[in-house]
Amino acid sequence: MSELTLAGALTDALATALDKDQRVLVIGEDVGQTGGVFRITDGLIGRFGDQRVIDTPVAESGIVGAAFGMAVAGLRPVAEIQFMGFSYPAYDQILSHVARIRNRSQHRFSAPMVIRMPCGGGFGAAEHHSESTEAIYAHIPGLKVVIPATPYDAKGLLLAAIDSPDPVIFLEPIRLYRLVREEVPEGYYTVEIGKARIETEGSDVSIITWGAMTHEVREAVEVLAADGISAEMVDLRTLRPLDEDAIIDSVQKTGRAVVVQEAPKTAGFGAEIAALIGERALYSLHAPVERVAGWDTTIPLKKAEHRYMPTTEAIVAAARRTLDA
Amino acid sequence: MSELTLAGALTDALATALDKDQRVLVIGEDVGQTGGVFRITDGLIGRFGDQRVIDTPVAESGIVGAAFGMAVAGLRPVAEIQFMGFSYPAYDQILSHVARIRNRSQHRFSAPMVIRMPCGGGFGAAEHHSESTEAIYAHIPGLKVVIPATPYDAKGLLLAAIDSPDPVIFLEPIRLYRLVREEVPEGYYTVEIGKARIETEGSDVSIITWGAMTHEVREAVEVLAADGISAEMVDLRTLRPLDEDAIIDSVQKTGRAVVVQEAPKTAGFGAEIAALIGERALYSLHAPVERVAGWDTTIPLKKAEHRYMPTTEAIVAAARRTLDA
Amino acid sequence: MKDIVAVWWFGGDSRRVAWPNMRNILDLEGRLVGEAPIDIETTRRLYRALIETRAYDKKGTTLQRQGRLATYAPLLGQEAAQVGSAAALDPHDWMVATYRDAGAMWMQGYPWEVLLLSRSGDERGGRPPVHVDVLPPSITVGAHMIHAVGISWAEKLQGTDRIAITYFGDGATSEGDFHEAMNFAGVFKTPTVFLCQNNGYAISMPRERQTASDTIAQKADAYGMVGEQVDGNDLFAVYEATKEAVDRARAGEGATLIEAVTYRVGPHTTNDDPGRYRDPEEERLALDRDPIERVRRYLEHEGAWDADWEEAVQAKASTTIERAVELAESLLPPSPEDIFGAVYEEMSPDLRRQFEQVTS
Amino acid sequence: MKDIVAVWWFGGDSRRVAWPNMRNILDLEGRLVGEAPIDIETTRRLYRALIETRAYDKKGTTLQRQGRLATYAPLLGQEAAQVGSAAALDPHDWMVATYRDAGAMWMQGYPWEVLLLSRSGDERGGRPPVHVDVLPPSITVGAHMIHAVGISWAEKLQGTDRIAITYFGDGATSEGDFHEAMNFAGVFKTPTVFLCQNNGYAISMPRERQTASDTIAQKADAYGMVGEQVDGNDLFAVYEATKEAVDRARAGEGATLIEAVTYRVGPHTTNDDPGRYRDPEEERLALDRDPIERVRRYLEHEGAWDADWEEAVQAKASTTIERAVELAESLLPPSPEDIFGAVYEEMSPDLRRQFEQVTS
Ligand SMILES: Cc1ncc(C[n+]2csc(CCOP(=O)(O)OP(=O)(O)O)c2C)c(N)n1
Ligand SMILES: Cc1ncc(C[n+]2csc(CCOP(=O)(O)OP(=O)(O)O)c2C)c(N)n1
Ligand SMILES: [Mg+2]
Ligand SMILES: [Mg+2]
Repeated sequence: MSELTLAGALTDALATALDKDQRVLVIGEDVGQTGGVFRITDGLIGRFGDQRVIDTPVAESGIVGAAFGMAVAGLRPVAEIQFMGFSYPAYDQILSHVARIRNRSQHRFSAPMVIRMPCGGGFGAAEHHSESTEAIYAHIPGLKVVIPATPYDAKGLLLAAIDSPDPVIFLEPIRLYRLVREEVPEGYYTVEIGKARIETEGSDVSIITWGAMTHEVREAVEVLAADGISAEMVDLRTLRPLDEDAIIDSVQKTGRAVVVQEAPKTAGFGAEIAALIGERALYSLHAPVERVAGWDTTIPLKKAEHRYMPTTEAIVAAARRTLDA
Repeated sequence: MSELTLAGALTDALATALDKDQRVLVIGEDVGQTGGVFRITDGLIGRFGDQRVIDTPVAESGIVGAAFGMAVAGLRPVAEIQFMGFSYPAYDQILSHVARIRNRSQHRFSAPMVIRMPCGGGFGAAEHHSESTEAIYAHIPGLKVVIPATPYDAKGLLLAAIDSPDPVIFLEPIRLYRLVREEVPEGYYTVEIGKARIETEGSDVSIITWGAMTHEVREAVEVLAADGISAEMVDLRTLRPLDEDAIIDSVQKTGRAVVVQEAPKTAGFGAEIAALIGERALYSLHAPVERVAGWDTTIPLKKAEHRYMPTTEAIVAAARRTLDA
Repeated sequence: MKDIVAVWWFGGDSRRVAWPNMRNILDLEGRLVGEAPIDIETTRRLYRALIETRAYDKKGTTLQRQGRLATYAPLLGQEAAQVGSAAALDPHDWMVATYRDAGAMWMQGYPWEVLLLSRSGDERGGRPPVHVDVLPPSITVGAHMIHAVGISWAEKLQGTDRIAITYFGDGATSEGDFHEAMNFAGVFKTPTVFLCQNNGYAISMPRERQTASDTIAQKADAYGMVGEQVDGNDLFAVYEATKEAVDRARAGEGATLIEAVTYRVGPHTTNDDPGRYRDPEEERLALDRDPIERVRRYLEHEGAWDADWEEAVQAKASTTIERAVELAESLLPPSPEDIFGAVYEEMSPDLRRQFEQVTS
Repeated sequence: MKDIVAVWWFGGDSRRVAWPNMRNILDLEGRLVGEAPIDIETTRRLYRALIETRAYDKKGTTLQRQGRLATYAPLLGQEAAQVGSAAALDPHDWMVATYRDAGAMWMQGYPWEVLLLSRSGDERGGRPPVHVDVLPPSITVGAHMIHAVGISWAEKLQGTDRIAITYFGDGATSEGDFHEAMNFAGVFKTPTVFLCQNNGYAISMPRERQTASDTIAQKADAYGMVGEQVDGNDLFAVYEATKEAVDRARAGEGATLIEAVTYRVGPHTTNDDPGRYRDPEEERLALDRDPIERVRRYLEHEGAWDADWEEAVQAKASTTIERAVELAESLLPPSPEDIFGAVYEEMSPDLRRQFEQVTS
């Protein structure tokens, strides 16, 4: 056991995978000597060499496309896209090829690969560096979409993603990279993809979220608790395949739901959760499902970013509305 | 007035716009001499010349990026992407630049342009030729997303899109291109972007859809009517900005809703509609909102495609479920 | 002699193009202007392959016209470019090609019946037999070349001697992904062969509207890569250039771009009408350059061809293709299992729920 | 002489690179090895611009360290490449540049204070004054070059004589969008100038790992375009090459690719630590090539420089920049109106509902 940040847990996961499985390799911009802009690959090139930790030209479509080819040929590439906002040039490769080769070839070929990308805002970054477009990946059959919120999950989910026979979009909430430290087991372990985590059990209202927003939701749960309101916090961890049962069980128990996402509201992944609850748990609902989300604007730059980010207060208020309804 | 197909109405709209406004131009692969793979630009190069109807190399990102530059410099380009499945290489240009320049420059620059793309399946096309990924565009602030379902709307909406001061993703349901003819006024007229159309008024259940699925919904409405069930058919016409009030008004009246989309179900645009109804009309609902959608698979090729496409029967069954609930 | 061979009628206005550095071995009359890179027996074997490829192609067009295929993209006129290049591969080499490359894919072991399935709208058309490492034909233009780079790179990293060849058209060179694939191959010296069939058109767009560079071959220079233009209707030139590229790749000397100049004699697909954008005169002139006739004449000059043999070859080809059609058409359509079962290795719970709805 | 000038210490292992065809006019000691393309008065004006650009750049780094800017990407060492090239433009020409091109953007009318705003995390940093047709600095690498192509193409179609210049780095040439932009410019002969500042690095990646081609300039050949390599630390060479390219573009002769070889003396951004990936010796050697010192010496040789004037120039530069900082920092933060009001020309009803929630 060692106390690791989420970032540290990811580095540990990569080192563990590289060590365990000769087929694993890391590929991306600046992942070598510098260890990536967030230092997630720090030290790996020294330990595993430049044939397994590969610095590439600045070309995201190329990175994903080459990693795809490697996966088809039997390797287990872990591609890093420097920021989620730079994954869009690779969107065609991801949607048309990575996600589809198993179907296109009826299992003859497959693409067991991981595409890691730091995501989310809240740290005053430059344009395009604070994206939360998980919905555009979660919509695509053939992909798995994973987003850890704790150091323990980060390592276990990344190891599970690398082991997955199918491609995984692995989203890393930048704001959580170094927010807390947690005991993380040494060596190999996995956290199952497709299973949500109930962080706090509660009986009055379910608050469903993923990624960096777990931070605000956790705070909101505390504020509500102080007020005698028992909120259940559900951290989805995997957006695709979705742990529908965990969501429905929770809402059937509490009868109220708040869905919290950082992405702009319209057609975000929270819509799927709200729709699902309406479909499978309507008769349990005592109040409309509340969506707390970013506004339908581009996430503002540093000076106005705070106006955009869903706040603890907004989550608390939404939870209260479900109770007052 | 002349009787036109939806395809013919689009050609008419383009000719009308090219004629009316010198700033308008058409750009894309094979849009010139061949008139595009669906002949939507047929005859335009002859009439307006190759400086206003521009054949490009095979490069979707380039087409959108160049059209973006043209729009910034004061022209009104209408870019054609040959099939929606080939728009993904341009996704970065669309999301990061086309959608954002107004915000990035605080109105100093803007991109009044239209990106047309044929969409949807049901005609046994080759791989990547039958996509319904409207959700990945409808999620993006700064874009408008329009999808006509009738010849009249097609012309009026395309002319409105070309006139829009902001970029419009203009989706053209291939299956409707030549399905019916309808009286379409000659000359210039517009259909307002952002307004849904109630095709059939009804009192028992609202069936909300867009694009090619209007065809099956229309049939379903008739089947239901024959059975004494009065369904209201809402054709959204614009997905972004969404005509929320039209949806809510309808559902408040009927108390039941079925949302029909061709796209795979999970995180499709139908989720947004269902979530919205749950948010704003929960207390009017007598039954869960039903989503009739494609399966969460890649749309199959010709031989198995029929298994994928939402059918009239499935819509009728869903409507009945809302009444039996 | 050389000069005449290098002149092509090309482009929307039937422009005359002369490319002086184009590799050429067999002239239009089937006479050697260089040294034959393969012996007579091999040439006869490849001649049979050319004939069989053409038989498949003609059948493809017919079947589509009869509504028995969903779409078909004829390769008529490009047989030598495909057969000649694929002949230079080892059986275990990888291939990543397109909708128009049935000849090359078949040469590398992709059965005719599976190719037919892929064109008939059946997912199983993307599944070649085990040990045939040929990817399903790429429909997206441009995206697949980097796959060949990644595949061959993986082989290099794993220390095997397998290389990858990728086929694409003149139009595909305009896509950004072409550039990224070429650049990666250059930087990482991957054992990749880029085989561009410059067939004069991308749907309706003539080659000279696709790029302002004189040749496609010269684009290699931008990536520190060897590039060469060959007469794509000359079986020997294509074979020889590809063989050299394959050998270089296998020897660890990196990638090569080959521009095989050929001509799309037919329409883009069976839905396309070339009359809208090119002078039929061009198609007539292309007949003079027929890649198969040239080999036939060569064999004849060498005393290795006669009418009886020709008949036997033709008959065999047509039986083989008929048999493939029967096989492809005897299959039941894909089941829901085929569709739901191949999204992931295992169906996820939500997908299984949907699957059960369909099958119940 | 020529030879020494052409030698660069470059790349992760401080490799020696000699590019014999690189255009060069002023040598390291500020002596002419060719003909000066501008007169002394203009040179003095540009010298002031170089000094002001460097003053801005130093301030940028300082402000970021003090937490007064969100991010900062130093241009130290690239002043001549930016000032020299922008000096060749007409005031009404378009410019599409990147996060590192403050010097070029300012030359074309983008005020220092607006540039500072853009780096301080304020959307209004993307709004230059009316009549300054310089797009907001591009953060996505590669995507913006095609915008310059589209813009200049529109000008050509409208029959104006306005051209567009686009700035980008060596790293950006690896993106597919570079290829598509160059290819469109070649095919449509758009009046575009592609100005690549090859500063040796893309974050940590040395130039020779970015592409296997010897030069970036030679990539022009793949697009039927003129390409040229110039000493990017030589104000005169950069000016002259750009001027020729601009003149060609304006005359309807199409686009040009200029590779200005320079060196990123500072870190990639203020968050980056070059010590992790390059030998500090390299940075020391780069000092010998300082682009400003060279011009200073030239002016001195010409009797057009003295210490008093230098002091005045420095003082003026520092006052100007201080004033810009004050202006930028005096602004109130963007209002909700700025954020919600610039998604569309008019707020859509749903957006207005959200806006009212924020402001109520
Ligand atoms: C990304 C993408 N864009 C557009 C298309 C439509 N399309 C199919 S084939 C083709 C032309 C390709 O030309 P070329 O590369 O020369 O190959 P050829 O068809 O001549 O063999 C186009 C534009 C596509 N399939 N994929
Ligand atoms: C599409 C995209 N990918 C990655 C990045 C991250 N990134 C920012 S600058 C940079 C390096 C660019 O190098 P170069 O083009 O040489 O310009 P320089 O920074 O040296 O001026 C990278 C990879 C980005 N901004 N955009
Ligand atoms: Mg072609
Ligand atoms: Mg650089």
